[in-house]
Amino acid sequence: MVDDLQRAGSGQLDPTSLLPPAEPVHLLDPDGTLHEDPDHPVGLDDAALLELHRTMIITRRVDREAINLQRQGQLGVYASCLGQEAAQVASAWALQDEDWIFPSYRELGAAIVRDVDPADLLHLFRGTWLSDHDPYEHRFALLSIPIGTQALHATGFAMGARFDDNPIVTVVYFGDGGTSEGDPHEAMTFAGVMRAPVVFFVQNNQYAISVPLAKQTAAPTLAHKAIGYGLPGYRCDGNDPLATYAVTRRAVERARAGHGPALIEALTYRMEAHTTSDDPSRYRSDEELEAAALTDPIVRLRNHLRNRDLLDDATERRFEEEAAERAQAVRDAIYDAPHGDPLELFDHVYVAPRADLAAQRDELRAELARREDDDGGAA
Amino acid sequence: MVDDLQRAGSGQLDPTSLLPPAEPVHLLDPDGTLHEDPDHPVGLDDAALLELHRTMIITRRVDREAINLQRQGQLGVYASCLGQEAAQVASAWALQDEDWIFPSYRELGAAIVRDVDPADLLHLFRGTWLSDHDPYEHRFALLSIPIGTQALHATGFAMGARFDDNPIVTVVYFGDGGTSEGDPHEAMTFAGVMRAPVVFFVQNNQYAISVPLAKQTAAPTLAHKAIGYGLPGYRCDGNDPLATYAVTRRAVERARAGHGPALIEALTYRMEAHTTSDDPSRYRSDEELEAAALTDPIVRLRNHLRNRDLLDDATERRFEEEAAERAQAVRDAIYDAPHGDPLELFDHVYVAPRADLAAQRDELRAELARREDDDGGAA
Amino acid sequence: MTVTLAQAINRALTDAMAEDDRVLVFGEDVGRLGGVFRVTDGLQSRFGEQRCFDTPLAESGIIGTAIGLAIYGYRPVAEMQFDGFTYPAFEQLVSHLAKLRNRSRGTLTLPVTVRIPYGGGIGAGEHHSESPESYWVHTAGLTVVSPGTPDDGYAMVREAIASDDPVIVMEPKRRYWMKADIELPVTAPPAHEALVRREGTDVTIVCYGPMVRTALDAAEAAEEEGWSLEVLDLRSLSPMDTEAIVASVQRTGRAIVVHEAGRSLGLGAEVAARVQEAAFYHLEAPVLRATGFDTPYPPAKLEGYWLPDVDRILDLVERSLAY
Amino acid sequence: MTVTLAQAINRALTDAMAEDDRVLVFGEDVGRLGGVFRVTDGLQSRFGEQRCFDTPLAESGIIGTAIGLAIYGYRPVAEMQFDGFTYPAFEQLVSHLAKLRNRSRGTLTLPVTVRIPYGGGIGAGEHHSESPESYWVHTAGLTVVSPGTPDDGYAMVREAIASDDPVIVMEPKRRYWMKADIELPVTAPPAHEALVRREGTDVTIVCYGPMVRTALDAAEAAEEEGWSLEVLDLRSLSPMDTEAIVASVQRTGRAIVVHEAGRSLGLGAEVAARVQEAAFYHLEAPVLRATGFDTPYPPAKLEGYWLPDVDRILDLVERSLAY
Ligand SMILES: Cc1ncc(C[n+]2csc(CCOP(=O)(O)OP(=O)(O)O)c2C)c(N)n1
Ligand SMILES: Cc1ncc(C[n+]2csc(CCOP(=O)(O)OP(=O)(O)O)c2C)c(N)n1
Ligand SMILES: [Mg+2]
Ligand SMILES: [Mg+2]
Repeated sequence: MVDDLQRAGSGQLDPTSLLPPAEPVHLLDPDGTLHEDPDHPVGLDDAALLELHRTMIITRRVDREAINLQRQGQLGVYASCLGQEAAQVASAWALQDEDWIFPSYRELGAAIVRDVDPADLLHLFRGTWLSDHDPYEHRFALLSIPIGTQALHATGFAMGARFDDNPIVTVVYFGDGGTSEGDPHEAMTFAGVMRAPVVFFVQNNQYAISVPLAKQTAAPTLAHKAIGYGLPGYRCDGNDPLATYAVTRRAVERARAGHGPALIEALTYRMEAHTTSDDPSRYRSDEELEAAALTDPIVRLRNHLRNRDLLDDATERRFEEEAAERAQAVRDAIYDAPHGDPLELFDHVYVAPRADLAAQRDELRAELARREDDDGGAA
Repeated sequence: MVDDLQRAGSGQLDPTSLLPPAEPVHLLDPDGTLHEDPDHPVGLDDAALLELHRTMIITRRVDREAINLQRQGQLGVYASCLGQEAAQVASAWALQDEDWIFPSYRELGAAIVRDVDPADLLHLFRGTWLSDHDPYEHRFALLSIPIGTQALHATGFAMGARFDDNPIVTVVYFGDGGTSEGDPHEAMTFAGVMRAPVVFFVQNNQYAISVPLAKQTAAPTLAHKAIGYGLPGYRCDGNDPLATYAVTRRAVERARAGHGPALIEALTYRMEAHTTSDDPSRYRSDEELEAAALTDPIVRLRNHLRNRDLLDDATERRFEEEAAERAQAVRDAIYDAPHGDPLELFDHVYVAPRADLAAQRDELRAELARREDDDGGAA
Repeated sequence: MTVTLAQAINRALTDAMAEDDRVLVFGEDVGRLGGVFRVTDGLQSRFGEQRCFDTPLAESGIIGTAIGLAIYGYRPVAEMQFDGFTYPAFEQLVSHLAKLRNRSRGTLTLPVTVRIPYGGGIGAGEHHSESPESYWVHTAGLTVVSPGTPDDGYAMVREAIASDDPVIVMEPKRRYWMKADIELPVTAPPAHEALVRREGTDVTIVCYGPMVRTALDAAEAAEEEGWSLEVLDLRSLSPMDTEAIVASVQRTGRAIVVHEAGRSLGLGAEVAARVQEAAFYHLEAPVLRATGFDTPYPPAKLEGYWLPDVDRILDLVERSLAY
Repeated sequence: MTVTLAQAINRALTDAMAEDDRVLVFGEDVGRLGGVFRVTDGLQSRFGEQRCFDTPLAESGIIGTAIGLAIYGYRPVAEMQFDGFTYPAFEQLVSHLAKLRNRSRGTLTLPVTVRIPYGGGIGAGEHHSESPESYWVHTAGLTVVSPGTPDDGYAMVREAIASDDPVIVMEPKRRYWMKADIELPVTAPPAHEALVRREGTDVTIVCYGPMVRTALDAAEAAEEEGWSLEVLDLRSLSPMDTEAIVASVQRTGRAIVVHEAGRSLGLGAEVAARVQEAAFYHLEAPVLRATGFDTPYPPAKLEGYWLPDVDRILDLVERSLAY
């Protein structure tokens, strides 16, 4: 099947094989019932399923902590991933360790899979510094604010891997709104032509801030965009961790095998406000929110694990405790974290030292000295 | 059928109806044999067919004149439409007079349909001025050099028409290369959502300067891009004037009827160099060119008219003579045309007068006066 | 009546839309949500979805369709959500919005208003705090204005919408909540006239947008030191009221330009170049610049060190007076 | 050996690719065709399609993938086909290429070279003759250089590719066919050092890129009038060698900046601002600017009136000396 999809772009096969199936891939019902699908084998053992659950629980807990921190004035703003834990955690889970992730600003779940310290990400939202983790250590690029722009970075990186015969894959996350920008379009164009091993993972959480999907595009589905670049378009229930995992794994391994890029649309829902600055009551109803809550990804996997007796009360408590500890660690790292050295603002702009910047740095140093004097004098 | 296509975007119908048919619409064989197709009625009477032929002949002759003028140093550069006469003339023919055309830089044929004086267009290539026709008089926007950017102007204009309940349609021309830029992507996104009456007409002439289609995109066809915006994607043999006319007419009338935008891919071939500055021998073979010549759009319609005894030698001679006269008129208007008043450079930048520009205008006026003095002194 | 800058602009949009149904307001989240700063609040419910609408998330698309709408005959008012998100629209702004009229030899008229909330001071960091005005001012064909007070917010937006030229309105977002006691509608001198906001005799402080308030505060503080600062609010950045600047500098003999944008080729460079040319013999000190640094916009917690403030201005006043 | 600027740059690319297989060259038509100016001629046939390749027609795509390739570990050399076609890539250039290193706190290094043929004088009109350097110079995080001679063409492109910072190389396309008698490879002082191309005592002419030749011609012509002009080639526009400019102005007491870009916030504004600040007491006349006008680039037949030339420079020399 992988080879079929590959050949479609070159006109050797019916191109409609690039279209998404009529229904998104869905394996796990809200009550936890699993529908196996031979085209989308999950292949996760029981221990892995528990790990997935654990990671989603941690994600949700840390996410809530971030919201709390913002409410307490510790963060300037925060973009929650509540409700999108499966879309993020299960997709990131489908990667090999050497594969790279290019996130937008909402991918706390993917970051936790990659062992990025959430506090390091939150420093951006606190305004301590613009980023604070090593992308190479975690194969997790910087959070990216300008919508869709990172799709090109992921594509270029994947081109590099291909040129270098390095069997790694990149996954780039962006939103339903992001599909309208020019950059993801150009990225998919380049990826298709260059057969770059990149997976475009669209979390369709139904909104771009206040703008619902119907005002974003008239496309039948976002996965229908893929064929326009010679990419297969996949769709999955993004609140179904197993479907998300299976579909992502398929796309990632296909890319790794040299069969080129793919686009995945994961259907999910943004349960929180766009960011802590947003007021969603202006544009969506309580009923809509309540309906969406019924599709909760964590409840779903929990039900499954419970049905299969893989999860007992003690384990669950352990997960919750661990999540609380992680949240506390984040809180400890963020709360009243002092700002950095303002002189560092001049340190990373260029590799090569520049006289003009050195002079401006001296100006600021002098200002700081004067401020200290003034404060000293006032005291 | 029109309504079917419209409903596809809203999920009421199988979205695959937005996909192009397996084969491009083709009605006229190179030997002039017509294959009628009930889905694509032509509906042009004999007089109209002759007019179409006449316009293509004029286009080709004026195009050649422009190349000659460039060779003689009268134009700085020129982008020929040789081989694309049917794609341009027959598509523009499908419009109502009030409809607007947004061209790229290669649409001499469409301009001639709109009675734009070719010399006015050539002033851009000569460098007399950046444009020299009234877009409102001809419903023909300015030639647009930055690739694909005009697609947004056509879309905005069409949105305006829709808001204003004005039953007009816009058609925007761009090339195969243009489909890679972000702007046409954003234009189709807006058009789909806003149901703007705009037809995106892609002349796939196989090359973007030296870059062949296969390096431009991995899409099965360019028309497969349409579904990603909820637009129907049509394809036609762009060297077949009747197929081009029928397909364009269908898309245009569908848009006029309120059923939204469409994308047309017209398959054609750029018989000349990209521009007179280009050297295509560096990237394509004589054999390829010879094969393409066999699909000549003018020969094709001529054969058809001859087969049907609609075209006799005398008429043909008359067309050729008229074309020669038109070419001569262009030559007369261009040859050694003096440059304009350099002070005019300051006249159209703003509507409101600006003191800073007036001062710079005075500087130039003074420079001109000094130059005259110097020349006078030297003489 | 107490009116904030955001309210004044909202009222300007409302009045313009009420008076002329060719005025359309659109952008990301400007409809139902009323814009992330609520500047377009109530417009959609009052004028309908066709007059005030949300666009897909694509800035080039917003400016490019605004151009098409203008060619059709509308008077579009496009919002860019933040300063740092204007860059994807750069091609449409710089190659088309700015130049189509000239390219058409005056046949095409583009009465487009582009509203850009800009500048820092709200604790928001990169992309949300930038001052890209130099890019527009260097671009022939654009008119660029920046209100520093609520009344100018009202008047300039009205003037921009009424103008047949494309106008970029740089709205100082940190001043959206700044209040004034005014009755709307207000009138004001045309934007291309700079205004002396406070008279003074020692040094001219040239400022605009968010820095008008800061400059006035500096003038206040300077009084304690015995320095008399004249505060000149440029209001329009392109065209720039060189005459007013020169007239003031001829009186004071000294000038300091204040802006948040980075120093190199920030507006201060142009002011300095013009002043030294037009008032060469009047200058008793070089024109100095109190600006952001030539580094990317800093993280929120450090913006206070980066942005020009009263202290930075007064340091330069002292330096200027020492010449 | 007689070498044109285009050939020198071609040789620089060849040598850099031969020395380091992480160097990749790509852009529109740079492969088979060898670029519309043939600057990349022969690279694809020598180094293969993976080292030198044509991209789809999308400038944001070119710069954005260059960034990704650089993060991976390559040293991309991206060509923008013409000055006026850099604008669709503005977001990637200004928000990412320029700032990712800073954003990453120094973790990400982006050794990307962006080559831009720029400027007028070749009879090509809008989009093909523009001088957008101010946009880059105002953008923190970019290094911007412009060679005015074939040897600098070679040396600066080598230096740009060797640099771990992103470097924009503004290539004066009207000088691509300018010849020099040199043996390649040549070495040259680092680009951030301005060079006195001709010594003089009366007025300093500050120039770069395409205007170096023009300034030298003006100096030649000035001799007949008895004026001695010093020609200072900036070479690097960001950083700018302020010290060298100031040192020269301290000798001559007068300066004129020459560039094709429009005057307002053209590089001349920054030069003037710095000179009047750093050499206030040495200036005997204001810094003057011989530049393009603040209008869109003119049609080809009128570019001769628009572009600064020897006459425009000499007029200003006269004005400067009259102070
Ligand atoms: C280029 C750009 N334009 C505008 C914005 C402002 N903005 C931030 S998030 C957002 C909506 C994004 O929606 P979507 O892509 O669906 O992602 P989501 O927030 O739902 O995860 C907008 C418009 C931005 N960050 N970048
Ligand atoms: C934004 C932009 N980038 C680059 C160019 C330079 N350029 C001019 S024509 C061309 C190729 C266009 O190919 P296509 O869209 O297929 O149209 P065609 O010339 O074949 O009609 C290129 C790259 C341009 N005009 N605009
Ligand atoms: Mg979303
Ligand atoms: Mg083409």
